[in-house]
Amino acid sequence: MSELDDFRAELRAWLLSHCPPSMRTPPGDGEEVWGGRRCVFPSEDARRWLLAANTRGLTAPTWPTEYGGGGMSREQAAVLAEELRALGCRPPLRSLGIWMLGPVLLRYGTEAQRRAFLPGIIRGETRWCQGYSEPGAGSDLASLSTRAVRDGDHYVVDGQKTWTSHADKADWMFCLVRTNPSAPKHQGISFVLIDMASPGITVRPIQLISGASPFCETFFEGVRVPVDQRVGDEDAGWEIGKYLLSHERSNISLSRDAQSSVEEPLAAQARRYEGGAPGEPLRDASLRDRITQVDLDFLCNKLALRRAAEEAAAGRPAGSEASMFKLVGTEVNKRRRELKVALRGFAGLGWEGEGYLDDELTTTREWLRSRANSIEGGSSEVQLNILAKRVLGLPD
Amino acid sequence: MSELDDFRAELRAWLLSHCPPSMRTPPGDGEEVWGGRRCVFPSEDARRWLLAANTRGLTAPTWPTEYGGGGMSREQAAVLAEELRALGCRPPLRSLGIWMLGPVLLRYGTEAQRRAFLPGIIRGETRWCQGYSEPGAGSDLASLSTRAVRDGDHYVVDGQKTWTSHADKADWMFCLVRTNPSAPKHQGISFVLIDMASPGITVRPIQLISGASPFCETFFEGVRVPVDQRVGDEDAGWEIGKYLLSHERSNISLSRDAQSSVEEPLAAQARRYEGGAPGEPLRDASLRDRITQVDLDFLCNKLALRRAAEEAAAGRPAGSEASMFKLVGTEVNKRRRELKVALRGFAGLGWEGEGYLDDELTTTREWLRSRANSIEGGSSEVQLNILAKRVLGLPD
Amino acid sequence: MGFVLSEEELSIQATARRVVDAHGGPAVLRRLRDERDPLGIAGELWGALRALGLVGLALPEAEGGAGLGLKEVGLVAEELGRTLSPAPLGAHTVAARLVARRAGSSLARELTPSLCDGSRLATLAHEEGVRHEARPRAVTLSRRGSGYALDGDKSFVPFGGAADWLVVSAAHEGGAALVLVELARAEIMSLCTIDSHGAARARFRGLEVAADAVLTTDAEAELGRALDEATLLLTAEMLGGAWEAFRRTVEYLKQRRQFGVPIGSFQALKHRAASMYCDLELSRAVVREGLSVADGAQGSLAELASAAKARLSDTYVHVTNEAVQLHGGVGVTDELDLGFFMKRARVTEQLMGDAAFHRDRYARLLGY
Amino acid sequence: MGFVLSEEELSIQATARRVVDAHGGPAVLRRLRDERDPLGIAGELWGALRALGLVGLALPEAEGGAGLGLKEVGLVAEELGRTLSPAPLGAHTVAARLVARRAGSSLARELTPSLCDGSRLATLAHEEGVRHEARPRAVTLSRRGSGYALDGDKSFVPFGGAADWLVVSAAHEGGAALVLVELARAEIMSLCTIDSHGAARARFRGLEVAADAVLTTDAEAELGRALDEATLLLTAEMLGGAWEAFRRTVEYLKQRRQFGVPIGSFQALKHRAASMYCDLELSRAVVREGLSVADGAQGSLAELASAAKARLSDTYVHVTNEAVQLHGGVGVTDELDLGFFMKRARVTEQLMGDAAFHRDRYARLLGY
Repeated sequence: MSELDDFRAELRAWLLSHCPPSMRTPPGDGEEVWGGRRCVFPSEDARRWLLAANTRGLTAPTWPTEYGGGGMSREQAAVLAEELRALGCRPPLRSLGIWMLGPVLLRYGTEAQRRAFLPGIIRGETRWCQGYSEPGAGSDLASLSTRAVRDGDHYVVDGQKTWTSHADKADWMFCLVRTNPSAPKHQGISFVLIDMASPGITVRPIQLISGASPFCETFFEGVRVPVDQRVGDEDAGWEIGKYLLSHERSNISLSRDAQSSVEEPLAAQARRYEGGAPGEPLRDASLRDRITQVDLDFLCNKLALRRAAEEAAAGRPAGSEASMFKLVGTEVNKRRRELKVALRGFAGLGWEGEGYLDDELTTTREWLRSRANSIEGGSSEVQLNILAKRVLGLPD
Repeated sequence: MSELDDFRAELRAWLLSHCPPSMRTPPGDGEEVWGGRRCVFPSEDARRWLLAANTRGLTAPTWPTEYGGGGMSREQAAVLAEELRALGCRPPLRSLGIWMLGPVLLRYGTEAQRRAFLPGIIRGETRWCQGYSEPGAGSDLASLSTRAVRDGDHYVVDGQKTWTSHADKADWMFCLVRTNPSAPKHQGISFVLIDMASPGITVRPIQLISGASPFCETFFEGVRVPVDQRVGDEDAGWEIGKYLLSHERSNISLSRDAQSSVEEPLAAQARRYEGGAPGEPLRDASLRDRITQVDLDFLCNKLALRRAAEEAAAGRPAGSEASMFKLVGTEVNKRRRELKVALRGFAGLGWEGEGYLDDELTTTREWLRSRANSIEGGSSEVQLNILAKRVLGLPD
Repeated sequence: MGFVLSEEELSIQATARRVVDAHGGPAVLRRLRDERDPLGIAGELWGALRALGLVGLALPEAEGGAGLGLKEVGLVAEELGRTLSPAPLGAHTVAARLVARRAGSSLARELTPSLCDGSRLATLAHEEGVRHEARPRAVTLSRRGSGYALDGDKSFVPFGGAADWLVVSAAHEGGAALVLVELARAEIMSLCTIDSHGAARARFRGLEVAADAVLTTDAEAELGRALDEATLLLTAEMLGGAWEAFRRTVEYLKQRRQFGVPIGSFQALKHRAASMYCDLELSRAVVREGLSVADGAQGSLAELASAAKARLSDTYVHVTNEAVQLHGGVGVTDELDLGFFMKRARVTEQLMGDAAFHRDRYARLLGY
Repeated sequence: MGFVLSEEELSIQATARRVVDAHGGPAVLRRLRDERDPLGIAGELWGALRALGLVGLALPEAEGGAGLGLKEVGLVAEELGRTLSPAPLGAHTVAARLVARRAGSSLARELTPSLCDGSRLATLAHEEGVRHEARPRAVTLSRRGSGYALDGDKSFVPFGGAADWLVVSAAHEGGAALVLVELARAEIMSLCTIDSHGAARARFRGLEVAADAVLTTDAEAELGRALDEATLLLTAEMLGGAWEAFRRTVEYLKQRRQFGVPIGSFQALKHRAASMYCDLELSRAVVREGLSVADGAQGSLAELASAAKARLSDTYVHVTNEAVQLHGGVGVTDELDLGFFMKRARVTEQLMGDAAFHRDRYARLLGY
């Protein structure tokens, strides 16, 4: 263990000298760094921190150094995570490229593709978006109809993607397209990488019930994509797409949990509106009971998450838990946000303008936004189907 | 209207002189008269009242006098119902024969069958039971497998019926049997009448989670049934069976409603256990809210039932409401009975023996019995299927 | 026979449906929102309703109203709810009925005809703080000289920016009073709410009130009745909205295809839809019954109003939540109108007391 | 790492499973019911558990127990719940721990070894009236001469007919006391309850109690802890029962065919089953965590006990209700064992406080 201790000591010293003090505070709204050609850093320190991190491959600590990764062992990466947390360092970079596409390229990509794309992803020079959903293909993702027709050493892509987060800010898109319309639906799909600067691409932001959103619709009209930007074999993209999705699902449920645990307790929020001394029961007995129910469901979900993590760490992963946590996490979160609005009474009904506190308007918008949580990334209904089939073994 | 007024006056006078005073009180447990060869009348007055009623066909007021019915018009029958209610007369007879089989014979039976069976039904001399459900055919009734094989002018019946109410007390059974095993399942069924005294019939009572029950299993081994006891054509029994079922469904939801409206209010029951003065809020806020929810659901259901009745009376029946009332009625009833047990706390946990009041034991047994309400007569799931299809027009 | 609509009622319903479809609807609401309209009222529609005499349905015939009942107003309110058309029908009806009954006040006598024909608009200013309460506390009426002074804040006045007159409830000497205040004399802050329906705060700072403008200083029974009426008209609007969100959802279930079949063929979704249908049918029964009782049919107005609001608060929220979820991704886009139903459901849930408030009240009315 | 079972824990679980399957199960329960057995205990199973040392798992090693924790007892309790085997494991463990801790009482010192090996059976007599409360009221302990007198009724003593000794909670001078009473000295009425598990009422009429039999007259903290322990062991049993009712239901959904297909292929039923699965997984997490905290892991015992009981009361009732409904007609027959799970769920829901009691308590513990 002494080698790992040495590593930890050296790393800590390095972090203390290279991570600017301003980068050791929690990031505010819009202060996260997502990289890309058009990246606007929130501060000079943020830019310096990313550059420093890149010298040691900290954005992708376990990836090979030949692509710019950190080349660390799992144990070393765990130490890195602990030290970053201990020192309160901000993540130097957030990136779909690292979370989702990178693992796909490492597993399914050609050596040329890895050399072409991984360094830019790791250093935060290229920003990626995901082209999966289509208007006619929601829960039934495999029914997608964006076509890619072979024309020499290019594909010509026509169709429409929707729910593309930050398509308007991304440099590249990883994308599922139909290369064989006559094959069964799962067998005619390919996984391709598309430069968002290609002629024929139009991006339109989507307005949600909660207001502006990072989601976009992306239209393809005769977009030419070199064949060597296809990952894996032609018509064999479905498996790759699913592999990538498994990463998305766990990200959603975990981020939800982390986010809610730092919030002001619901009861304290309720007391701000109805008064009364701390320690006394809330006056509105019905509201109080609803709060307790959500608090308890949240607690039980947290314990179940911890249990799953401990079992996994002990080498006894139960499997298929991602669906459960996605389902329960988003449903509890919806109820929690509904309750946050309800406990504000009339003060929870504002859309904008004067007469409402910023906190009230934010709470209301977040409630509206949370309605999508149980739809995006596999709806609650899809998760129930998965659980019934894979965990309970119920017949189709 | 004067003719109807005369009828009313004459009828009232007749009832006053022919309905014994003891028959003008609500019947106690076990005091209902179901007729049949083995009928044991609860009192001599009950027997006299039935005999008197038979002289005017009051048990089947609108049926033709040639079979022993009352031969009344719809208006006259309505007057009869009003007068019976006004004077508090007990029904002289309760009878599946009248409620279910009679309408079938009047619509589908031969003249010979009507003459053979209706008089005994009307006078309460023969008691009928229903042979529909089978162990393998619950919600999917049409998959029944009790076979009837033609042998000359008889059928030979083999198989098993279940959930037969009072099969042990009935003289005859109306029964669905499979006469053509190779036809599609709805097209190989016949409707037959079986004498329960026939050799080869064994009846075994069913014990429920609530204890003893009127339900029985009925086993048929080589039971010979004359072909002229078949109603309607061979293999055409499914339509007849469904026609009969439509009567059963409306009976269940209406009787539920009538029954609960005379009960002591839940809040008053709760107060007996937790004390406190009438008018004060119940101390247990959570119990109080559950009571209110059930009370309100019960109220809304009652209003919806009244609305449906008024619309029907005005000649604008909405149709398909039977499924809704069966569903909502039984579900609300289940919650109500659960609550009745819950509000008794430890006093609601008794099965028998000392330490519990009779009322407590009855409440607990009735709760257990009520679990079957949402299963029998078409389960809640079946009602939801029917509503989705027939009312909402959702595709199969 | 209160449940069966008469020929006259059916004709009012048909007229309302036609007018509301022609001049109202979510498109109007969307425009009000995008233009940040401070009044939050579908002006053209309101004009059309006035022209057809649908504004004074339950106001006295002698003063220019139609002399009908709240049940008729409820039928129009259902149509407003169905189309999410912001129009102060309920608020105006209830406020105007309070004014019209006051033969003792010359101001009230003078105002009544213009309220009956809708040339002047009134609304009830009652809600204070963040939650509905039965009695006013924050706004007080006190004697000053030969008249009175009005003080305090009303937190949520429906169509408070668009009205000409406010009927303000106020605490007064241990009881309650109802006071007529011309809008121009109050400090008004228009609120921009999620449902884009008009709403405002009103502040009174020592506002001088003439004795003639005080409708009553013994208002408890009358205010209670007015709140029950307003509650029931609100539930009628909610009923219309909930049915429409449900209807659109069933339609979508039939048309949207996934995995090669309409999603309405999935049994889990069918069962959820069928449950909602039952819920809505029961909701309709209690709302219609409540309005009949308000018009004089046998029964307790207070009990029915609470029964209806408790149910509709839950039902409208539940049905719109389900509607959005069952629509999947498009359900949460602003492009679809569905989100507006969800937002309106949330506002109406709080107005006049939420489900918990009314269940508690119902239990108290029944003595437990 | 409290959630991952150790090798030793897995071995206890396996042993318990084997013994319980061999000597317990619904058939035993059915026999107790049909013979109207007043003790309501699976005697043979209890003997086998004793023989294997599973009765004193969480009792001190020095006195003949195994010196392990409540988490281990919980694993055995889950197995009892799974097989609906009536055995006083939880009641005895908690009562015996109270006795074993009392080195000051010679009676307690003398009893402890026999409680640790299970040759004598103890239970906690706490419940009064029709609902669980945290503090005793109806039963009082008062000073009389050099000793004490015990008065009042305990309404529901688990395995009260089968026990040799009762640990009775009693109100005493504004606080609470814990008193050892030999069963033969109390008036006992065995109850015939729906779940056919042993239960009794106990009446004390001026019962003379020697000072040595009073475990403590300052019992509030200790009683609170004992109730939390008993609550958590009860939830472990409930967890086992709920999972088993669920498992049987999933099995039935796979086997039962209607309309030519297994009914488990109907999506509405699938979704209901999958929801229950999530509910049960969360239930397992909170019960196991609670028992770990009882054994010393970081956290608030009271909060976790209430969290677990609130959840399991709802979950066990919900799952058994659904199990019966999804089994259809056979679900309500006595022939199937399922009804026993439903009945036991209803009893355990009330014991030690129902969901509403524990949600209220949880909120109070968190200061709201």
